[in-house]
Amino acid sequence: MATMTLIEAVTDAMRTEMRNDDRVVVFGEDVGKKGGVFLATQGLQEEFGEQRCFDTPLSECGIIGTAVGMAVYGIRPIAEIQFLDFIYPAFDQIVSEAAKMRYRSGGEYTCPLVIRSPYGGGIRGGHYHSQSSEAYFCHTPGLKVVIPSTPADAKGLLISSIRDEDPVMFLEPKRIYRSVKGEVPEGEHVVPLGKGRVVREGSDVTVVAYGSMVSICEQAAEKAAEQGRSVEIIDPRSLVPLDEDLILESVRKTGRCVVVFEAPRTCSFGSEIAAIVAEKAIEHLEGPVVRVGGFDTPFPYSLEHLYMPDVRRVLKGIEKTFQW
Amino acid sequence: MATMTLIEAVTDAMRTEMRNDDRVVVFGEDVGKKGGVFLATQGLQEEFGEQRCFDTPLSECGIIGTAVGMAVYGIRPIAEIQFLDFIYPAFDQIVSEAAKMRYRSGGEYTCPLVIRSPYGGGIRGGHYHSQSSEAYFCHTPGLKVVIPSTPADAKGLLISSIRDEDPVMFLEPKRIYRSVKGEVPEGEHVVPLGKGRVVREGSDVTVVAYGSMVSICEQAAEKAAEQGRSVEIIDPRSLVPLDEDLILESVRKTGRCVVVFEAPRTCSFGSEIAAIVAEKAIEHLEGPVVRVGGFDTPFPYSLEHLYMPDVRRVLKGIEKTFQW
Amino acid sequence: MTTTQPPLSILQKDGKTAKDKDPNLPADQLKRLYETMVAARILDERGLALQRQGRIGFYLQALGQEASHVGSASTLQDSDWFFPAYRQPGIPILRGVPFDDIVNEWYGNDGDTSKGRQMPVHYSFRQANFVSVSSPIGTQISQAAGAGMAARIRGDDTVFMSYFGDGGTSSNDFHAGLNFAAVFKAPVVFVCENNQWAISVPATNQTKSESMAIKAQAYGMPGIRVDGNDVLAVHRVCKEAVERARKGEGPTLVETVTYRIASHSSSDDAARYRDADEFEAWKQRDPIQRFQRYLQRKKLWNEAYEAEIQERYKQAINDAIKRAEARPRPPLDSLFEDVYLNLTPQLRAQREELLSLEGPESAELGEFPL
Amino acid sequence: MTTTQPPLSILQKDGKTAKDKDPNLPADQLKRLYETMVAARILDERGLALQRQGRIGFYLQALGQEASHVGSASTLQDSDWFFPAYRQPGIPILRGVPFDDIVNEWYGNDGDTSKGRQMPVHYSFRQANFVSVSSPIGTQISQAAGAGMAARIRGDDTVFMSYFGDGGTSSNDFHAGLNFAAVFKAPVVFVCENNQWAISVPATNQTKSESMAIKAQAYGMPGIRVDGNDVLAVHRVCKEAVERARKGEGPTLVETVTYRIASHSSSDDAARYRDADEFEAWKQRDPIQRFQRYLQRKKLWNEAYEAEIQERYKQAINDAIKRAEARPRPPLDSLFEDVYLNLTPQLRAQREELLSLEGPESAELGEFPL
Ligand SMILES: Cc1ncc(C[n+]2csc(CCOP(=O)(O)OP(=O)(O)O)c2C)c(N)n1
Ligand SMILES: Cc1ncc(C[n+]2csc(CCOP(=O)(O)OP(=O)(O)O)c2C)c(N)n1
Ligand SMILES: [Mg+2]
Ligand SMILES: [Mg+2]
Repeated sequence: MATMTLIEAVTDAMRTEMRNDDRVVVFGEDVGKKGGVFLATQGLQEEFGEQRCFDTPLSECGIIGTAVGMAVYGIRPIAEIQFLDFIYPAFDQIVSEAAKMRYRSGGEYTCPLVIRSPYGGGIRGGHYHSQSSEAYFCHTPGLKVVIPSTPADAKGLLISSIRDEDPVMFLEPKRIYRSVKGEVPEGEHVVPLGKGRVVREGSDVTVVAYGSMVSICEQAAEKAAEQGRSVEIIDPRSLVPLDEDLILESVRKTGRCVVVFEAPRTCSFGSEIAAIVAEKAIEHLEGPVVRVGGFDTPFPYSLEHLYMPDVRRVLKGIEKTFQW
Repeated sequence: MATMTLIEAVTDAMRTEMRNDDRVVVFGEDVGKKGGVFLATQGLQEEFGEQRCFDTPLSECGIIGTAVGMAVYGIRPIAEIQFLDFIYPAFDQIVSEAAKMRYRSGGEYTCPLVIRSPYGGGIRGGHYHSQSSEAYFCHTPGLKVVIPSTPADAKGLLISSIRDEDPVMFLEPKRIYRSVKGEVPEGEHVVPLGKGRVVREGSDVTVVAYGSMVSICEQAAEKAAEQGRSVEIIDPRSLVPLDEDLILESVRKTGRCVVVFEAPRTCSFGSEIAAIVAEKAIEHLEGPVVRVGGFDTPFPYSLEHLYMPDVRRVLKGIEKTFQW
Repeated sequence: MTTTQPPLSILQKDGKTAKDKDPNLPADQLKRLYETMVAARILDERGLALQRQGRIGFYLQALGQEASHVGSASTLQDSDWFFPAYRQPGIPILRGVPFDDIVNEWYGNDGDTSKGRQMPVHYSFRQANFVSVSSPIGTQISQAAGAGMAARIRGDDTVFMSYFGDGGTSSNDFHAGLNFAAVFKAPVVFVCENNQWAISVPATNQTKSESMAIKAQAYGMPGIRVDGNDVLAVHRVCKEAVERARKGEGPTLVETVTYRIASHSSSDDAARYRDADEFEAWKQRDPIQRFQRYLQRKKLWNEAYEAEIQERYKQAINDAIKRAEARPRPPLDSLFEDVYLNLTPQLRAQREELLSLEGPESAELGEFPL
Repeated sequence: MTTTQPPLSILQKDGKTAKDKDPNLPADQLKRLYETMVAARILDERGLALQRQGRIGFYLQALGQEASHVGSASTLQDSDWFFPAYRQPGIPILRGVPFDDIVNEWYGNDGDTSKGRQMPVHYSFRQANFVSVSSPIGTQISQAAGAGMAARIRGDDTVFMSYFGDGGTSSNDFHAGLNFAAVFKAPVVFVCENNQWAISVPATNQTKSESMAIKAQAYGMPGIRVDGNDVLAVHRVCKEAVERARKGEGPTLVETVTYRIASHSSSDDAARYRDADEFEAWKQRDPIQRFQRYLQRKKLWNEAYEAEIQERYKQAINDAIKRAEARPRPPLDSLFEDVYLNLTPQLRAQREELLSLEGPESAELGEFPL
């Protein structure tokens, strides 16, 4: 096993699958010679040539529209969207086409593609380089939505996403692209979609978190432990399909639930977790289900550090579940 | 007062405000001579001329992009999107531009516009003429989201939306465009955004519903009454800003909550209501919070009547809240 | 490039051909073109009639545009692909799709290849390489570009044909699709069927460009205008474009200048917004009649032949309708299939929820207004 | 229309003008153009330096493109509006926006007109009719069209100028914006600053069209190519376009052919993907030097003058920087302002939640990589 950063694991996954399956192609803005603005595709054009790793014109609509056509025809596109904030020109192709191709054609045509995009705050990117819009995609039947929080998961989940027969939104927490390092198995390494991970076991309260929020919650859990609170952390890893059972089991055990995420609160994935718990585990609850998220404002620049959930806010959220 | 259908009330609101304020203009695909595919803009071009009510090329991106420019410059655009299902080519202009203009410019530039669009199922429109995507907009800070369920509300809320200083998504439940009739005040009639309506008082369970689901819930409430269940129905009318207090008060009183909506379930507005209740009224709950919504599938054609919540499903949802 | 010149014509009104322009196609090919156009028109007549009788929910005709799509589609090989819009009923007929498959889609019954998921005329015919039609205007354009890119990457010599209307040229995907196709030399023929109207908006208010074909210059590809009511002219222009594509010389934009004789759809009434004179003038240029006169001169058409094919197609379509009406809706649990390859736990639970309901299903719902 | 011909030039390398082409602008106007270009360059140098020193988070230069935006912008009246991109620092200077306002935006401090909401160089200057810059490429294009439509509806004679790059021509909004502007005869000048690169993608891979200007034909509007490093040529072409717009004759697409001398931004290193020869060749065509030689011939420039303006702007900018650095961040509760005109109950509650937190704020966060 090699020690890698999260972004290196992303590159490794693409390289592995491109070697494995010559139907796999990678494209997007600046992914070729430059290797992507975050360098996630570095080395791929060199190894696989301009036919399999190439730059596109500046059109997300074109990137995803052509990716859908490729997938329908039978190759396996991995489309990079430079920042998730810039995906909206392609929104129609994603929600009206990729997500619905299998359903609307009665299964005659399918759309196995991966849309990779860095998302989230914490890099001083301000308004338009920081957003977390996973909820839009979770609300769209036909899409799978995957978010890794460790290098090993990044590789294993991305490989599963590339092999999946349906369109996958693979969202990469850019804040921890390089700050998180870990052991990553070489070559073939698969983490199935739809299986969550218990990040830390605990008995008093369940914290559900994903992406860059996982390590924040781990820090908070350490602090909470000092105060005598035993925190269980669950990283769902794929938001759709969701490992509901893992979450519900944990909440039934702890009786308390906090969800931590970066996005605005209203109709967020945090709301979804709260709704699931309120519908299916309410009789086990010993306190309110608390959402610790971004605020219902656009993403700021100067006050980013206040916008994003931090240890302080996670701890406060945890405390709230003890005050009935 | 005149008796009107919901769509007549929509027309009446636009006519009233166009007479009131010559900055108000209406445009979109086929809204001019044809008067809109649902005839919501019928008569407006005749009365106000081609400068103030006009057809556009077939580009939602252009419709909303130009509407944003108009609003920034200082007139009051009402943009019609023919079906909400076709709004996605304009999604970038809505979520990245209209919603964020005030915030990102520190209040220097604002974007007071109304996007009107028929939404929802029940007209045998199938896959692409039936969707309810209010959650995407509710999840986008900077937008207001308004959905009427009666002709009087349609008029009063639309007038408020036109006068609002911020962008408003005004979503019209097309299924009840003509099936719901009611008294509508002539001329000036304002229903404020952010104030819900108690549709029916009751003591055992709170049902939150909006748009075409309100009358379904009223029918269900009648049936439930026969079984001895007293149902309170609340129509929030504006989803953002939300009259949380009205809902929470009701739930605190009844101890039970069902949300009824047409959209897919995951990350829906139904999830949001459930999350609010689970966070703020959990100590009053005597049963699970139940979502009765569409399914997490694309919208079907032949099986539409099964996809959409009906009286049967609302009743079953109500029953669930009594089974702890 | 003949982008702004008058569109290329071959067939004259009287059935003669412009000097030296007769392509002299083989007789069986000419008859195949003719019969397909006739069949498409009969299909359209029956479709609208069924809608008017309340037997299907919606219909949308290609009346007057038969030459445009049959002429172009007939230049492809069976292994080539279509990314169609909703106004090319002749293509499945040309490709031999059984009328049962077509009609079952109108009814959204359990024989529908797309399992009752979409409104009438939103076909999907995998066997015919006829990709699932979607309602959002233009989305198929960039998809065709992508499929073309994929074929190039794989080294296949497949050619792709994508259809859209004058209104479709305003879409995001027109811009992105043509640009990507040109940049990546995708083997695609983009057929813009300019029928002068996008519902109630005339093409002259859709764009101020001199033609639709001239828009090709924005992407550095050839753009060609052709008389869309002239099946031989359409065939010739598209044949050349297909050859170019197959040789690796990249995409072409073809504008077929035609007219939407029908209202936009069964929900529309064009008389509300359209000039009767314009309409009457175009009716004189009927593509089937024009081609018929040509065939008659060639001794390939007579009244007996006409009666025979009319009868043959009417019978076949009516039989298909009869069978379609007898079929039930798709089964209830098909609602949850094909969202993904496999049911997720959530969908499985939702299916159980639906299956466990008791009491009568709600009655049929409303009417489609567009 | 000079869409594919070589771009119009006036200034020669030696400062002479092509025969009969000297517009003979008044001396004060020439000096204003020159000083604005010089000031823009100094501003850019300081901006990048501050970023390199870690004093601001990000910067993005217009190096080499000063003639393009200053030449064009100077043809507008004060009442006219800009829908800018992020590479036109000369425009606020031309419009007299105080350097404090500009520099405060870099720092996102409590003096920032946009309240620290956006990254550096995403300005909003209401007083200058300089509409808030956003990051998503191209969105300002259709907005400018809409503002133009609004002005026409109101009967105002405002003209609008919208800026975007070669990459921006691929955006959805380019297509929609130019089409709407042409259909509704909006008084807009669309300035495509073709600096040959969109980050690492060369314009030759952005589109296969013969030029950017030729894309105007897709919308039926004039498209003009001009030497973007020639302030007099840009000025002349845009002046004509502005006049046309003001007379109600509709929009124009102007392509200024120029070069991005700098890397894309402070996060980019162009040496990774760009040919040194090309870069060196373009450096020789520096727009400020070319214009300087012209002024020198006209006796409007000498070294003392240069020293004076250099000193003047450096001083002014440095003073502004000093003041900006002394200012605090915007207040904490500004986070919740300007989402809507008024706080919603939800936002009020969220503000309380934030204000009630105890303990230290989290430390500064990461670095911006692009
Ligand atoms: C994105 C989108 N916007 C609006 C519509 C509604 N609509 C359906 S057909 C149509 C007109 C299409 O005109 P055109 O492209 O010329 O094709 P034609 O119907 O003439 O064949 C419109 C506006 C749609 N289907 N998709
Ligand atoms: C919609 C969108 N996609 C991607 C980006 C990332 N991005 C920022 S600038 C840029 C290149 C822009 O090139 P061009 O339009 O030529 O302008 P230039 O930077 O050369 O002035 C890209 C891809 C973005 N800001 N917006
Ligand atoms: Mg048309
Ligand atoms: Mg550029």
